[in-house]
Amino acid sequence: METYTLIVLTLAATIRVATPLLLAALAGMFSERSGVIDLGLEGKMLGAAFAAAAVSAVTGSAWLGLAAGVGTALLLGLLLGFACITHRGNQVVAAMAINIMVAGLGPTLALAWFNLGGQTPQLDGPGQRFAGLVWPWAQQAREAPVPGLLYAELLSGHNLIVYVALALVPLSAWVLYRTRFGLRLRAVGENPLAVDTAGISVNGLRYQAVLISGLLCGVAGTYLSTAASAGFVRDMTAGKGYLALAALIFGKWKPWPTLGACLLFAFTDALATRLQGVELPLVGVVPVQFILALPYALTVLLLAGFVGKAVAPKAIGVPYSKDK
Amino acid sequence: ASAKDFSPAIVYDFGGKFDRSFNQSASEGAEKFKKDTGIAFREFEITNAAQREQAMVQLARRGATVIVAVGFTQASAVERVAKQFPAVKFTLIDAVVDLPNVQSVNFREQESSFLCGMAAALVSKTGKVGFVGGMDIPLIRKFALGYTEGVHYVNPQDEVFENMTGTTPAAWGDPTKGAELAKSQFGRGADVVFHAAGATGIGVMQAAKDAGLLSIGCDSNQNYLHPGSVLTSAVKRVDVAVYKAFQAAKDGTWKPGQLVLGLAEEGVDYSLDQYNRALITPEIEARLKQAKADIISGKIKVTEYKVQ
Amino acid sequence: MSAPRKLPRWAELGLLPLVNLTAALLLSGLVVRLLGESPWAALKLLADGAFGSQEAVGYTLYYATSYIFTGLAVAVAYHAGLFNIGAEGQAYVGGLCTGLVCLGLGTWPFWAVLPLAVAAGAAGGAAWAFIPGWLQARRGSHIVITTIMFNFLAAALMTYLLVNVLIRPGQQSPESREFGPGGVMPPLHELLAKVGLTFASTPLNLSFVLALLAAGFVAVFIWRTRWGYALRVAGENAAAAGYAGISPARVTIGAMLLSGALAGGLGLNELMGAQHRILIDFPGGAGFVGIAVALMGRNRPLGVIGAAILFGALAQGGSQLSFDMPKVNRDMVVVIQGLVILFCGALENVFRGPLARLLGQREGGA
Amino acid sequence: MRAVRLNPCPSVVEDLHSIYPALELRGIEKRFGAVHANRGVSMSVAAGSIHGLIGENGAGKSTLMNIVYGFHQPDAGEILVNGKRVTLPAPHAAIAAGIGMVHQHFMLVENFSVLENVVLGAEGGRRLAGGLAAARAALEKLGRDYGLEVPLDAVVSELPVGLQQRVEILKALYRGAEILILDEPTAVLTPQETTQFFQMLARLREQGKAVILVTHKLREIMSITDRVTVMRQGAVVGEIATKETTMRELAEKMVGRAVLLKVEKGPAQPGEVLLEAKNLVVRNTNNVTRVKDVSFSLRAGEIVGIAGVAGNGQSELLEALAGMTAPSEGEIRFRGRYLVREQLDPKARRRLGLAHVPEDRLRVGVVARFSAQLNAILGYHDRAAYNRGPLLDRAAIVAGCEAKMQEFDVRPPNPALRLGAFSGGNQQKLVLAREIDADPAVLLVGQPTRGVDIGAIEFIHRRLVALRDAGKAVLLVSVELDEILGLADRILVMNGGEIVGEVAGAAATEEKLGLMMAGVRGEGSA
Ligand SMILES: Nc1ncnc2c1ncn2[C@@H]1O[C@H](COP(=O)(O)OP(=O)(O)OP(=O)(O)O)[C@@H](O)[C@H]1O
Ligand SMILES: Nc1ncnc2c1ncn2[C@@H]1O[C@H](COP(=O)(O)OP(=O)(O)OP(=O)(O)O)[C@@H](O)[C@H]1O
Ligand SMILES: [Mg+2]
Ligand SMILES: [Mg+2]
Repeated sequence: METYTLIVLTLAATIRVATPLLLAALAGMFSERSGVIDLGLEGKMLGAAFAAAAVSAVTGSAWLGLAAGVGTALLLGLLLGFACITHRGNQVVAAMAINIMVAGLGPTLALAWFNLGGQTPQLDGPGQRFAGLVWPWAQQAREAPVPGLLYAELLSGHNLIVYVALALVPLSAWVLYRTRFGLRLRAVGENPLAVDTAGISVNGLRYQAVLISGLLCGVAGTYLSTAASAGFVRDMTAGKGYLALAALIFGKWKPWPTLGACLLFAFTDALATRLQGVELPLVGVVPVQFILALPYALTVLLLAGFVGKAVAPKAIGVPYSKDK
Repeated sequence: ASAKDFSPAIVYDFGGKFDRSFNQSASEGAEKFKKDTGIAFREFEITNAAQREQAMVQLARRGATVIVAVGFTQASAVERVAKQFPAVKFTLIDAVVDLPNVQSVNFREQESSFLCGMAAALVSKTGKVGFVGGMDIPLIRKFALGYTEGVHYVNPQDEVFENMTGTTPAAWGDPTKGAELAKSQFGRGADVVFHAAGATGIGVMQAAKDAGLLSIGCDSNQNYLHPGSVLTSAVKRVDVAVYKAFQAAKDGTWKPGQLVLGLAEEGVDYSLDQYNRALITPEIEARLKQAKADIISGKIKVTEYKVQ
Repeated sequence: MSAPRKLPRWAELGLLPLVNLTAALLLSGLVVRLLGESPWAALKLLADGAFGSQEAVGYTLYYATSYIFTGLAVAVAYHAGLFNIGAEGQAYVGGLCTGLVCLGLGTWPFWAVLPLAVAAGAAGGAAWAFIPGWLQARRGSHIVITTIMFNFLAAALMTYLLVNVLIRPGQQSPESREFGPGGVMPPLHELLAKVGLTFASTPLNLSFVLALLAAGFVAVFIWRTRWGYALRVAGENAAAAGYAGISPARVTIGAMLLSGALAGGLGLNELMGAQHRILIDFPGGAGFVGIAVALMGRNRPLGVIGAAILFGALAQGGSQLSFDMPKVNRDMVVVIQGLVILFCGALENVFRGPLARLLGQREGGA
Repeated sequence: MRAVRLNPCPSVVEDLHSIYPALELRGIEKRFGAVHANRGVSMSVAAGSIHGLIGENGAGKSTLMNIVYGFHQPDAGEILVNGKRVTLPAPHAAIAAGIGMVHQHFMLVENFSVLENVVLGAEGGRRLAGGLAAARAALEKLGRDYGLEVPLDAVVSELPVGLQQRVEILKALYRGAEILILDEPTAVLTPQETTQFFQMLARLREQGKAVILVTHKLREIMSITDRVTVMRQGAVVGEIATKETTMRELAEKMVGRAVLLKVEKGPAQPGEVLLEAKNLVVRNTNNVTRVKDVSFSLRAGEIVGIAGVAGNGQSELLEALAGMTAPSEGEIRFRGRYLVREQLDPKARRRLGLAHVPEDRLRVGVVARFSAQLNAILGYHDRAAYNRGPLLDRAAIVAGCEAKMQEFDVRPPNPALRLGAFSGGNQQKLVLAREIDADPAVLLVGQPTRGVDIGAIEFIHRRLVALRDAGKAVLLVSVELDEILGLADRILVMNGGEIVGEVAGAAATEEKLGLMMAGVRGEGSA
């Protein structure tokens, strides 16, 4: 029973931790499928996290915060597009520049506006955050532990963005494989010349892609500052953007496998949390640093063991021009 | 020295002066000094290791009379610069440098942690409490050890869950991870969680609030963050240390050597104010008061974590 | 939109970067203005802080030294078609090895320690890069993921070692004890003093010269040797490499070894040169800055040196700026750095067209 | 959304024919930096006709066609479609104007299915399902009407090039092209496929479409086109009705001198066996057997041709011999060395004297972004001649490249120029120069004259014969029967991965080979 509860709670934690990774990874998927490397996930998320928390703090509405977060990430996406698509700048440099700029800009603005040392006020008021949605009879369901706990903890109780993120997986798959836009998107990341000669604007498609990426990063950042925690803190993305990128590659740029990769990362993370300080059979208590390294080591092992080659969209990272 | 050529300065560590933690506490002490005396001070926030020494040299060159260096990572820089500028007074917080112009101020964090551990054990209904640290380094182990001893002093059977956040500097600024760590401890039955994790702790405290459980703040008095949910805070009066260093330097009473501030010296304490008044019942308060007196008198010995 | 226009060489290498830098500084000035400070004063502080005195130059070049090592590391991998995000971790482990040599042999004469320390740093960095390289070559594991993971693994390893093994007993800070005199890289001002020149005391040390030598080595290796040729062929066109009898797998592993070895040089500057002990998180993000440095420097050694000096100047000038202009705090400095990277590295083509037109007119058309 | 025009109203089309040409170009100018690729080009193509466009490598044909397709912008000049001036800022404008183009290098998304490639850009709605279904029906009809059947659900990268080209044509027709540009379409086709292809072109002509055929093959020009435009160095040097000219005249116009259309060579004097393959079996990455139990030998002083329809294992055989892929069974012996057992890589084989000109030069034989001089040492980069101690000898490399360019007439003769900026034929010449110049004992060569102009073909053929006469051996893989018949002293025919027969060069005829290529076993087969 004890173990069962622990498993359910670990799985619930997995879903929560996976949410921002998943949103960012799907964001990256759209961008990279169009041929634009998205190392800027981190910066876009961070910018959105700041904007969402700031606006929510001022207006008292998490929804306005979401709008601000998404708007900010879209603007950053546009900037990336302007640099890399219109002016064919180096995608990696542009993304790094944005990451660095946002890392400084967030705390600067926060300091100027709130004078709380680069943080936003805590979001405590009603409606300032995305709270958990408790499904009908979730409380009562706990009484029947086996299916009930599963229902109450794993299915119910997450905030809206978590459900949205999960729903985005089938939606992304549908868009990618069943729509005109998806077809063109997949094509432009493989062979932009083919797309160009088919009479479609390569740049137009890539802009749409980086904007979608901005949109999703905006939601991811909003989740961090107004759902998972309650306010903006300097560098609060803490490398999640890079981890999302890894999940995306791990998932071979496909929606469902990417979900799998995010869940795997999140699960090992949740598991590692529970293994800290626990006496393990044979090895005893493992130093905490090695437990903390477990998710990363596991990823490498999986990658080496069974995942096999990840083939990137062929045209990725190459600014489009008509010359060979 | 006349007030005119008295020039105090302060160098913060990585966290920066707004870390809602000990750098901020230091900054508050300096600001209070400025307010009280009208004497301005210079300050500098570090962004990389090499800047520590550079900043101190510059401050010394520009005529700083006393320089407060906040944080244990500054020790080696203080050591070098103090040798270079024997006329400048250095006050180093959280570490020891043995030089004629260096004053080393250390705190017995274990003592306040002990009291917080007691408080946690006294309010816990489940007999399980948590600790979330930023990184597994000696200072954090010091907090953890004192806390655990405090818990067990009240109830030796109580369980303490201990989690560290990470191994990179991001570990000090990841509230989402902090929240997850706290939630995992709640999932295992903890109902009070103590953090020593900088900005990560903000997430820890938020998670406690969201779950309707209790948290314990760290370094500065964080009770106000979530009234009714923050049980107490293990405060470390870096502000007092900074204020006193400035004041003493100004008065000419500044002395080199080691200062160790514990409960007795009011360098550390647990906090009690209008925000947590309702949580600390008179019985609990009495137990804490007694323990505090016993620690001061030496009746209770709190182990200090030491690198062997 | 036609192909980026060609500029004359002098404009490409001199004028265009200057125009870009100016644009970045103008925008930064605007931000400074918004903060209520004078942009001109800020600019002057920034420039003075970076180049205005011997001390400023010393610090700028000291930072640049680190960035040259990591920038070269990223550049070499890039030529082999590999994106090495792991310079940070490789530098960390390389530095550990350098540090261990210095701790162990600190009593030896410096000139005897130096080659061992260099070799150890290179070997440590190379070893940490070897595994991702090998996994990419033999198992197809994507090098971007594995190098990111190896950064975390290096951090975990180093924290463990510093907290549990290497820490100097009785102290708080996760640092080793100080190196003996043989493990200390002579600072440049001491070296100059030996030949009768005086220079301000700064952390700038002999590693700067080693970094320049490394850049020279990379230049020769990549562009002047058959191995470099093979490396570039494999990076550009794997099919052609196979056709020419160049094994892409061997190139991948070889390039990662070299890349990691270069990143491993960071310890020479940071540990032997500046800190004289092993301490936690000493790379401090230099591995990531190396990515921007390499790409901004067009993955050319001279470009890397130039970009590294620019980044060093921003780090040093920026710290002076925040020192003297408290309103422009360290976060603002980060914003300015971001703007400079954006304009000089990513928006470089924005001004190329207009500039080409301008120059074209003056020189009477193509 | 652009309409998909499958059945334009015939009567209107007729009317327009009578008054205006379908396509007219006036004074088209185009420069790439210093290269003047098109100089005042004017040309006119009538509806219901097939118009040939010929010229040497680098004459500017592709550039001109890319301008018509809106892919490049002209510096000056105008384009008229059905008598109306049009501006074509991008391909979609050209598509809307009824222009379709099949590029010299295919523009296909390799990991897409045929169907997806065809509908890309003409999906007919936001959702794919409907568009795909409609396209499937339309494509099946087009396939029947024009003999352009393709497996619609196959992934393009797994199709032989001949079928890939059909996909390109289908793409254009599906978009309702009235003016169809084909840039060297037959370079990748077998004789049978070419015949079929021409039947299809004839049908297009009957339907009133205007077809522009860019090619180097004068026989094709003579057999199918109505008029022909000849370009030299960016300018038009003549436009003639095909009936009124001859191959020789066209060749001379094109090259500016007399050319030999047939190789002259004496009888072969075969010597010792240099290369011997025994029971070779080659499987591809999907573990499909591509070469089945192939054995043959190659002697000094002879040219052995391998004939066969593309995709019958010739490419894989060549790669295995060159050391790019390891055969799963069998042995290759070269001058007493056992290449498979010793696991010698291509570089080592080159050092022993086994050189290789790959079939797909842009993808395999060169690095497009490197300069010509660096491409001229690919595979030979560790030779003593190009190295001084640990360093590459730059002067020697440049000098070597200059010599090769001079000898093989590579234009422009600029070793520092990026290889991608050379025209297709000139790239090919440089690869040949590199491999022949190394003076190998055995030269493996795949499709040596694919995409090469007639003057260069003559030159390359002469070089191959000279190599043979100097006592070397040449293994020639080509889908051009003319080439095989003209050059080979012995001919092996491959079908389905096997050698189905061997014919002496003198005794071979097109019919005989054609039968064997279709799988009918011939003399000398096992
Ligand atoms: N230090 C290095 N860094 C990067 N790549 C390297 C390094 N050393 C060797 N390589 C690559 O490994 C490959 C070595 O194989 P290769 O066969 O080309 O060289 P080699 O062994 O010197 O030649 P040979 O087989 O003729 O003796 C080369 O392709 C080269 O690019
Ligand atoms: N993008 C480009 N940049 C620079 N030069 C180019 C470019 N494209 C073509 N050229 C040059 O323009 C000239 C004409 O090239 P084009 O491709 O039109 O020749 P072509 O007649 O199609 O030759 P081929 O028969 O070899 O395909 C050549 O000299 C070529 O090198
Ligand atoms: Mg052409
Ligand atoms: Mg070899």
